[in-house]
Amino acid sequence: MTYIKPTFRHPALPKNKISFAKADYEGAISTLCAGCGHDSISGSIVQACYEMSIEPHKLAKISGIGCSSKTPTYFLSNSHGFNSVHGRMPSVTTGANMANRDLIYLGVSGDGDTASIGMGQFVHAIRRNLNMVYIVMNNGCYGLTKGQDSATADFGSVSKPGSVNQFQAIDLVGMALELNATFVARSFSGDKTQLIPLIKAAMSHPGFAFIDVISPCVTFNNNKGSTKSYDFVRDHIEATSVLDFVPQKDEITVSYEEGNSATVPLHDGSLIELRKLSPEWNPTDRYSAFVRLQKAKMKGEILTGLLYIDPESTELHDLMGTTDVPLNTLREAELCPGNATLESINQNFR
Amino acid sequence: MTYIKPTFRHPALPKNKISFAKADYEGAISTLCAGCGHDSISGSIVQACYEMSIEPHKLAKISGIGCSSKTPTYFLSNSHGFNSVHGRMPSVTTGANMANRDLIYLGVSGDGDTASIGMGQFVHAIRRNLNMVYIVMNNGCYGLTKGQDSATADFGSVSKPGSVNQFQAIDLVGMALELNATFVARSFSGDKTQLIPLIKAAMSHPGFAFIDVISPCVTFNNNKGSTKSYDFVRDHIEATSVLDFVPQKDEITVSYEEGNSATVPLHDGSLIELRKLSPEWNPTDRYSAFVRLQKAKMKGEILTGLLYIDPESTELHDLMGTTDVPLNTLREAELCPGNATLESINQNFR
Amino acid sequence: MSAIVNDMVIRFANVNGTGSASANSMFSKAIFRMGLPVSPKNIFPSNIQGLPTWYEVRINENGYLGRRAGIDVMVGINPQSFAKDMASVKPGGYFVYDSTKPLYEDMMREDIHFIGIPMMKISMDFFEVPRLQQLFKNIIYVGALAALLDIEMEVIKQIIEEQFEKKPKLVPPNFKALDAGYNYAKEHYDCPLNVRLERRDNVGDHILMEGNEATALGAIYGGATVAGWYPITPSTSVVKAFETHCKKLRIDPKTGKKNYAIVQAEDELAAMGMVIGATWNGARAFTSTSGPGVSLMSEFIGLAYFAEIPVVLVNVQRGGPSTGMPTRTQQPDILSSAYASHGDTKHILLFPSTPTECFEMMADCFDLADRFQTPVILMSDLDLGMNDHMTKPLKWDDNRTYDLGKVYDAEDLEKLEEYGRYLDIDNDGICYRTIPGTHPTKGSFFTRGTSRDEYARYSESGAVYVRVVNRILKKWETAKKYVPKPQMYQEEYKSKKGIIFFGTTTYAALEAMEMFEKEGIKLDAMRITAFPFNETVEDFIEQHEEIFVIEQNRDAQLRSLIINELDIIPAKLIKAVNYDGMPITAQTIMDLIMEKLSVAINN
Amino acid sequence: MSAIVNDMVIRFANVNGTGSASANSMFSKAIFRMGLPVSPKNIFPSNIQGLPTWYEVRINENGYLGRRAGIDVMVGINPQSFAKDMASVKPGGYFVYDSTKPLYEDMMREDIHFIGIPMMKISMDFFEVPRLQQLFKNIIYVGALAALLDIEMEVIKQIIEEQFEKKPKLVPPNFKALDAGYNYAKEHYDCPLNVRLERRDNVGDHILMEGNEATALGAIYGGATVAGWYPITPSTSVVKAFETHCKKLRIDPKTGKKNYAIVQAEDELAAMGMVIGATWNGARAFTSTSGPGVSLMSEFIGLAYFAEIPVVLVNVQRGGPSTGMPTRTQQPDILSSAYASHGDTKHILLFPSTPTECFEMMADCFDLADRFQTPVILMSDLDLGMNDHMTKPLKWDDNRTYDLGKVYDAEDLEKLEEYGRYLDIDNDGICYRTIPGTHPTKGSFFTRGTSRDEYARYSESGAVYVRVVNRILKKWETAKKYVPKPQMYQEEYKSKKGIIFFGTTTYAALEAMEMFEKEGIKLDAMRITAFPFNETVEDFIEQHEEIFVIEQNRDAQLRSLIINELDIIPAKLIKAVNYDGMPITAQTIMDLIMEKLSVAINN
Ligand SMILES: Cc1ncc(C[n+]2csc(CCOP(=O)(O)OP(=O)(O)O)c2C)c(N)n1
Ligand SMILES: Cc1ncc(C[n+]2csc(CCOP(=O)(O)OP(=O)(O)O)c2C)c(N)n1
Ligand code: SF4
Ligand code: SF4
Ligand SMILES: [Mg+2]
Ligand SMILES: [Mg+2]
Repeated sequence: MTYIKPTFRHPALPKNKISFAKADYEGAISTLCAGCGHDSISGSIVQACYEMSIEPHKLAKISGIGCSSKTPTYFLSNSHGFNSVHGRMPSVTTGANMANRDLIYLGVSGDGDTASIGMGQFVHAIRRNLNMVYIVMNNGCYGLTKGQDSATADFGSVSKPGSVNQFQAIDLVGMALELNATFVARSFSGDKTQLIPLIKAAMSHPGFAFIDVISPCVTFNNNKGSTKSYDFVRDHIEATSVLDFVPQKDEITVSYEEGNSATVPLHDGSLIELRKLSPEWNPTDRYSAFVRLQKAKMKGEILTGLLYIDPESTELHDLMGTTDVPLNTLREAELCPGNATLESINQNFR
Repeated sequence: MTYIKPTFRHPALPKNKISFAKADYEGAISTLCAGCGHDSISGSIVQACYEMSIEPHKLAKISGIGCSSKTPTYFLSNSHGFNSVHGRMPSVTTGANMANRDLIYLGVSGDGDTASIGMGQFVHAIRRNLNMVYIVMNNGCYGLTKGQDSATADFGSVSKPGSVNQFQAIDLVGMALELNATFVARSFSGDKTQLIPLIKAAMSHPGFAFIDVISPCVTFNNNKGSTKSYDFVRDHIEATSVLDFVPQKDEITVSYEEGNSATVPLHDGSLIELRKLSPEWNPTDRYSAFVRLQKAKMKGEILTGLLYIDPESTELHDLMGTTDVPLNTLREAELCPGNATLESINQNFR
Repeated sequence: MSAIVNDMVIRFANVNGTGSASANSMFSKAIFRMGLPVSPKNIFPSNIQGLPTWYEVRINENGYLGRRAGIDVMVGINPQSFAKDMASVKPGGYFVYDSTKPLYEDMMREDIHFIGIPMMKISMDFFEVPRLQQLFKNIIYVGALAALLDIEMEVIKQIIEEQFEKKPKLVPPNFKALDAGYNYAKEHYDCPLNVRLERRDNVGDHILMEGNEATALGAIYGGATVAGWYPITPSTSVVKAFETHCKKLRIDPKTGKKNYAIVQAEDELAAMGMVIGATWNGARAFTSTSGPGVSLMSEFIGLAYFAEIPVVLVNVQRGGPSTGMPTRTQQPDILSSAYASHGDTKHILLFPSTPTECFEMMADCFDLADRFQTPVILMSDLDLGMNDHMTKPLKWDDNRTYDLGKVYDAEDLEKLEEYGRYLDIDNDGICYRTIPGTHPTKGSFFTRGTSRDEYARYSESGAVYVRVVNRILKKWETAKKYVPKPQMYQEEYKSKKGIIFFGTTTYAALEAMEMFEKEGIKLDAMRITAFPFNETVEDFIEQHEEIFVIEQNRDAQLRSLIINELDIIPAKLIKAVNYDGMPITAQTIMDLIMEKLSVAINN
Repeated sequence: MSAIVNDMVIRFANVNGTGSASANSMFSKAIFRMGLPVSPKNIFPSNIQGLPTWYEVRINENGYLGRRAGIDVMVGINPQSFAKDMASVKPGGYFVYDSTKPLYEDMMREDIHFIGIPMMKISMDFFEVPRLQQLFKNIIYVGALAALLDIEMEVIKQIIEEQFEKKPKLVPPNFKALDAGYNYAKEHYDCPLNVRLERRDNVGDHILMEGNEATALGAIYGGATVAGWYPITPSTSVVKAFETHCKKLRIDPKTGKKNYAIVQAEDELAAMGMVIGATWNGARAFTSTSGPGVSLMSEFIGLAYFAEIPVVLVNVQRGGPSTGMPTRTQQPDILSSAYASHGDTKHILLFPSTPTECFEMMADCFDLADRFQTPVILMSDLDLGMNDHMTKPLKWDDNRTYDLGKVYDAEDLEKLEEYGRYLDIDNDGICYRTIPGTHPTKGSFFTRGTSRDEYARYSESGAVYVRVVNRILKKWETAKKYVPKPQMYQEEYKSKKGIIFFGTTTYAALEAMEMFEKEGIKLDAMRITAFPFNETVEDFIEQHEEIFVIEQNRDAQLRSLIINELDIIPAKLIKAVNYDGMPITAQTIMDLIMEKLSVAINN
């Protein structure tokens, strides 16, 4: 069931640089449970795209299967969307990206979708440094199939029916770091101030930009004892930094104290401004990110923020040497070598 | 084609504690390329099992598909073996282990089999701390399909036809550590002195024991420029330690200098004796193993040896609370609740 | 108009996630306890909370258990779907609704009766916490319906008492809500309505159970100790029920430890891999999934077929293809299950049509899988698996032992000269396997998905390959004698025309048979219960000239399977298919067949 | 005994990994350049080095290109397989071997000729490095065969010169080895043998090419820009050849960058996902795999079918089920490809029988996939894909444009009132799609594997679902007119009996037809080239009373497909199957059919 919102827009609504109102970035009315963390993330996506003045048709949103994977219906209705099959969003996104390197690819997945059935594809999209934003809406459970533990459920976390998880959690951020991802972040659905600039930075990053967003499932995993409940997460969160995203050509408005601040220039001319909250960590040094993350884990902290970024990131097309023009625009003239060439090929087989 | 070796054994051959000769642990004649690293690993497996006096029928050998996955035919012909499908050895082993917790499960895989198609199953076997030995015969390429790069091929490594790999390697040892594996080791097919005690220790470890064995493919990936060639590996190897495995009830014979040595007692009473080669590292401290591994990577060293072991490891059956008796020995008496019970169940549905 | 007694369809239109499910099933159970056959169907969205969901109950004292179109009483609790719900009531029927807020006049139909019960208002009068107001609203409408339809209050109260046996504090407020609804209806309406209920003794010792629950019990009784699975609607509740019952029935009394192991796999491929590993290693194991899972398992299913490893797979079918209609029912995976995997393969299928059969056939699956060392698939569906069905009580013959098939133990091996895993010693295509760990020096062999000879040695010889795959085909022939026989519905054939059906089509088909009978049309009937098809199936087809094959899929897949496997003249088998995702009705069958009855009806 | 000229089978028994492949194909090429039809087959183990491997060449001046049993000349280079190799020579045939070491006397047969050439010894006399001794040994036997069979030395030398065009230093040692072998044979044996060759002009402008290479070229000419793949025998060389040719033909002349993207996926599921993503996004994309890969892709294939996304999949079939006989040929995936995935699905299949057709049909696949927005599978096999075949030269009509099917561009969308992705505007079941990025505010839609309405909105309505799946079936009907027509081998029917075949069975079938002709048995013949089957196929079957369906699988899967889809009386279609993994021979076909010719031969 899809609810269509009225499309009438009040003319006086504020517009962004390309004359779109925020409403132009919204989607159909959500059918998720009232209060679901995923809806907040959708909201942050809408806000980030609006503020970034993204042309909606220049973005493709792709997902797997799950409550989280439904969200692309609930944002950016002017963008093409693809709700594929369970766990396979990364490969579909890879193909889409191969066909047209000029769009922004926003992949949305769940912790079941990514950390279980989709683990292989997740790992290999990272390995290829596919140019995409990969958001996991991480609730530690399988929402759509009614609350089973997922592989990101923490050891010792208590489920709603009361069972205690016996397995070690898969930390997707730790994995991404280990796998040499070029942009690794974690955030919380309840923290839009942090999440919105992260999404913007991710969209500007040329390569695989991963954001693991903890997103409580209010229906199945928000109980006492759950380590993915809203309250638990809020109480255990620890940020690496306060950050701002400064788009290409914008003036720098924030300014942090010397010493604690860092500016990371991105490929497209935009900047990430960071006020560091933990001194030994450096966002462009993978080793320090590793150490910071391991220490946070040992302390039982949920480390959020931008953990690591490689400002020199080279994305898959450039690794492969693909032409600059989107492949899907090439036609007979560029693609078909013609019969004369074929005749000379034949000659090699006589 | 399987070659059957003559089964006649000379009566004067040395025997192990359970009166088996080393030949009793061998398999059919290998059909791998002459000089293939995998054959050396088979040799180490044979030696380890012989020395450990393992009853061959108490071990099951399971593999996927690939040159590496063929090896179980070439060792332990008195053990049941299962050459399953590509990338799925871990799930088959999980099922087998569920059915009978009393056997030793030796899983053999390749880097293609594990790091590509089998990535998801590898990760989840670790997460469950499945009681098995997991050996990857890692040659950085797909041997059986004629030499394509695998996902463990290093960035910049040159293939035989001369192409240079553009992707970051997946470091299976790094992943295993990140995923909280309870026994993580790396070795080299050419280093039997190191590999044999590692295999023994792995078989004694109650839980997931991972050994990534670099194993040059002499036919497709032993060329200059390859970082998985015999010469390159030999020149870049760096060991964490020199180690010995002391089986349960055996006397301790090796003794290392104070300070640099460590003794790790295993669950079954056996011991691992280590002479540490890098001081900051402690084999039972995951964080120090992390740091040591990251530093080795930054230096371009191939770190080998036992990297990490959790002596408190609790394997899957114990996490789940399975009965001590192998499930495959239970029969009607234990399994079938009988008609009277069924009648009372019916009553709940009226 | 005289009263219509014990023959109605009542539909509840709710919002999902509001706790209505438990009130609704209480309603069905009460009627069942009044000795009346009921047949409830959940029509639910693929979502967790806030969308329209329906619960439709057919009550029929003659025991017609198939779905029937036409709604006599609609309990419309969901404003989102009011318009649609109102439109679906039969002329002369009733629309029972929450009159706390008035209905829009212009929505109302002239030709049906409106019965307003201020459910929310009553609830708010009695209860303070919003969550409880919401919950008890459901009980209030059950109370009102008790008055309107003449359901025995004591029966409902008893059910409430049983339900809250462990939380007795909850009984009084439930009673209060129930009474409030009852009283309100009694006071404001002429009770009972023209459509009403009366106690009968028409359910015998039957039970009311979901197929998935019965399947799970079948797995327990059948001796399964290992389950690997991955959640997917509508199969999730199979393993869930298996676990629930195992926790009661399968705990070692001495140690308190588990005589079973359930692993939630990372995906369906892994789930199937676990089953294969476990059965190879001598345990009974199963997995349960739906269409997408079967597709994902198909490489592994081929391995099990060719390497000859027992596998029990439950396919609770749903609307396909792809993600399709995940919360609707169909029988669309017949071909993809029968021939799952590349290469020349065929798999044993069993088709239960009641929860009782789910129980029995599930237990049989393990015997068949072990005997034939091959995959066996239990073909259930969403309707059967996730809806309550009135069904015969489950029974177990305490003298029954597990047929573990041909397995050599240590003693057998000791006696053997030479063991060959794939020797066809008994000339029935089935060979002797050994379980790892059996004997220190004898009987070990190498299992593989490649071609191999009689001694399990890898082989690339064409002759060896042909020998092996032909033997596997021989095993298939043998299986025909072992799988359940089709069910016949006549002592002897009385017509040249017949119908074939299977699974959840059964009740509607049997009801349609009676409808035909009334029209003077005689048809013979056969229910397929298994693939491969045995001689009885062949005989039925041979003895009839025109046979309608009733299925709940678009492409008439069972018909294809029959034609292909039995070399039947296709013209003889006529498609009669319904595939809109709703359980098929007798009337639909009637219409489909009447339209196609090509020749004048004789005899 | 008079000489047998230009009609022989010669088999090379080598050890794999010893460089014999290149010498052997040089041998075939030389004969081909002498104007003689050749048909070489690789019979290789699933292993890399050290095991027996065979290369069998049939030479026949009449152009019979199917395999033929019976070996006239065996070049036995591999001591491991001597015994077996010797046994397989026809009485009166020749066994050419390396006489550096003597043969065991007791192995030798009386009824064949032994020709010892001290290959290794000669090689060691000329070359020092062991690796070179090994390599040139192969050239030495080619030289010897040139003398023994009368192959023109200039032709071989020219091939060598071409081969080492870029390493001219290697030409003289090759010549030296060649001459050495030639001279030795000339000096020691009565050359040529009774079985020998003579130049003819019987190959026209044909080429000698592997099917996989032609398929790859078809992908290039067909406009594929994206390939996602995973290695698997026997399909690996498709993408390998695609890459090799792309490197030459698809580099942007200005920038030197690639007008294509090839991703080696992590597995087959991902490979198919990449194709789906790329075609959804408006590029032409394909993947190539074999049976196990198709099984793994089946969930995704169902998504493409139901969400209506073009997909081109090459299935280079091999011996199944499971890992089966990975280096042997079969046609065993007909059913699993046609009906891949759960739910009601059907997929377009094309059946090439020559490399030329691989090329043409592969290019057609892209047009068909785009036009019908559905998966299209090119059904090749190991024999076709990995062996050289004499085949018509590849041709491309330079006026041909790509049929991208129904796609709205920005201009179209600008004109539209309202866009509905799944509206059947033209009443042919095919709807208009849009490519992401086309228009800022119009034409975007949501693609999903669930049921949805004409405007691509998620729907759980049964009526909507039925409308959608029926329209997809209408598309299928439309497709019947677009897929390649079957090939007929007679102007008009001349018999009541016929044969049907497809793919690599073709040459053997045509040869068998001539054999029947000689026996006075007339048969009509039809070659199936595509699924769905169109009217011509139906007509052929209707016009004949008894039809043999020749296939290389156990279960007669094409026959099943025909019966099922065309409602044919099964008895009319008679199975004629061979499935030992070796390419079928005319004699086998003859034997299979003769055995079953049930009624006296008329007309
Ligand atoms: C192949 C397949 N298996 C199983 C399912 C059933 N399924 C739907 S969503 C889901 C899990 C979703 O969990 P997650 O990705 O964490 O998303 P959430 O609902 O928690 O946001 C599963 C198992 C499916 N759709 N397809
Ligand atoms: C489903 C499937 N896909 C592809 C293949 C083909 N295949 C066989 S072995 C192999 C790769 C083996 O590589 P690796 O695991 O590294 O083993 P190695 O041969 O290098 O020891 C592949 C892709 C297969 N057998 N099954
Ligand atoms: S079930 Fe959980 S994840 Fe799904 S919509 Fe509801 S709150 Fe969100
Ligand atoms: S190809 Fe490589 S991995 Fe395979 S057997 Fe030969 S050397 Fe070993
Ligand atoms: Mg989740
Ligand atoms: Mg490898």
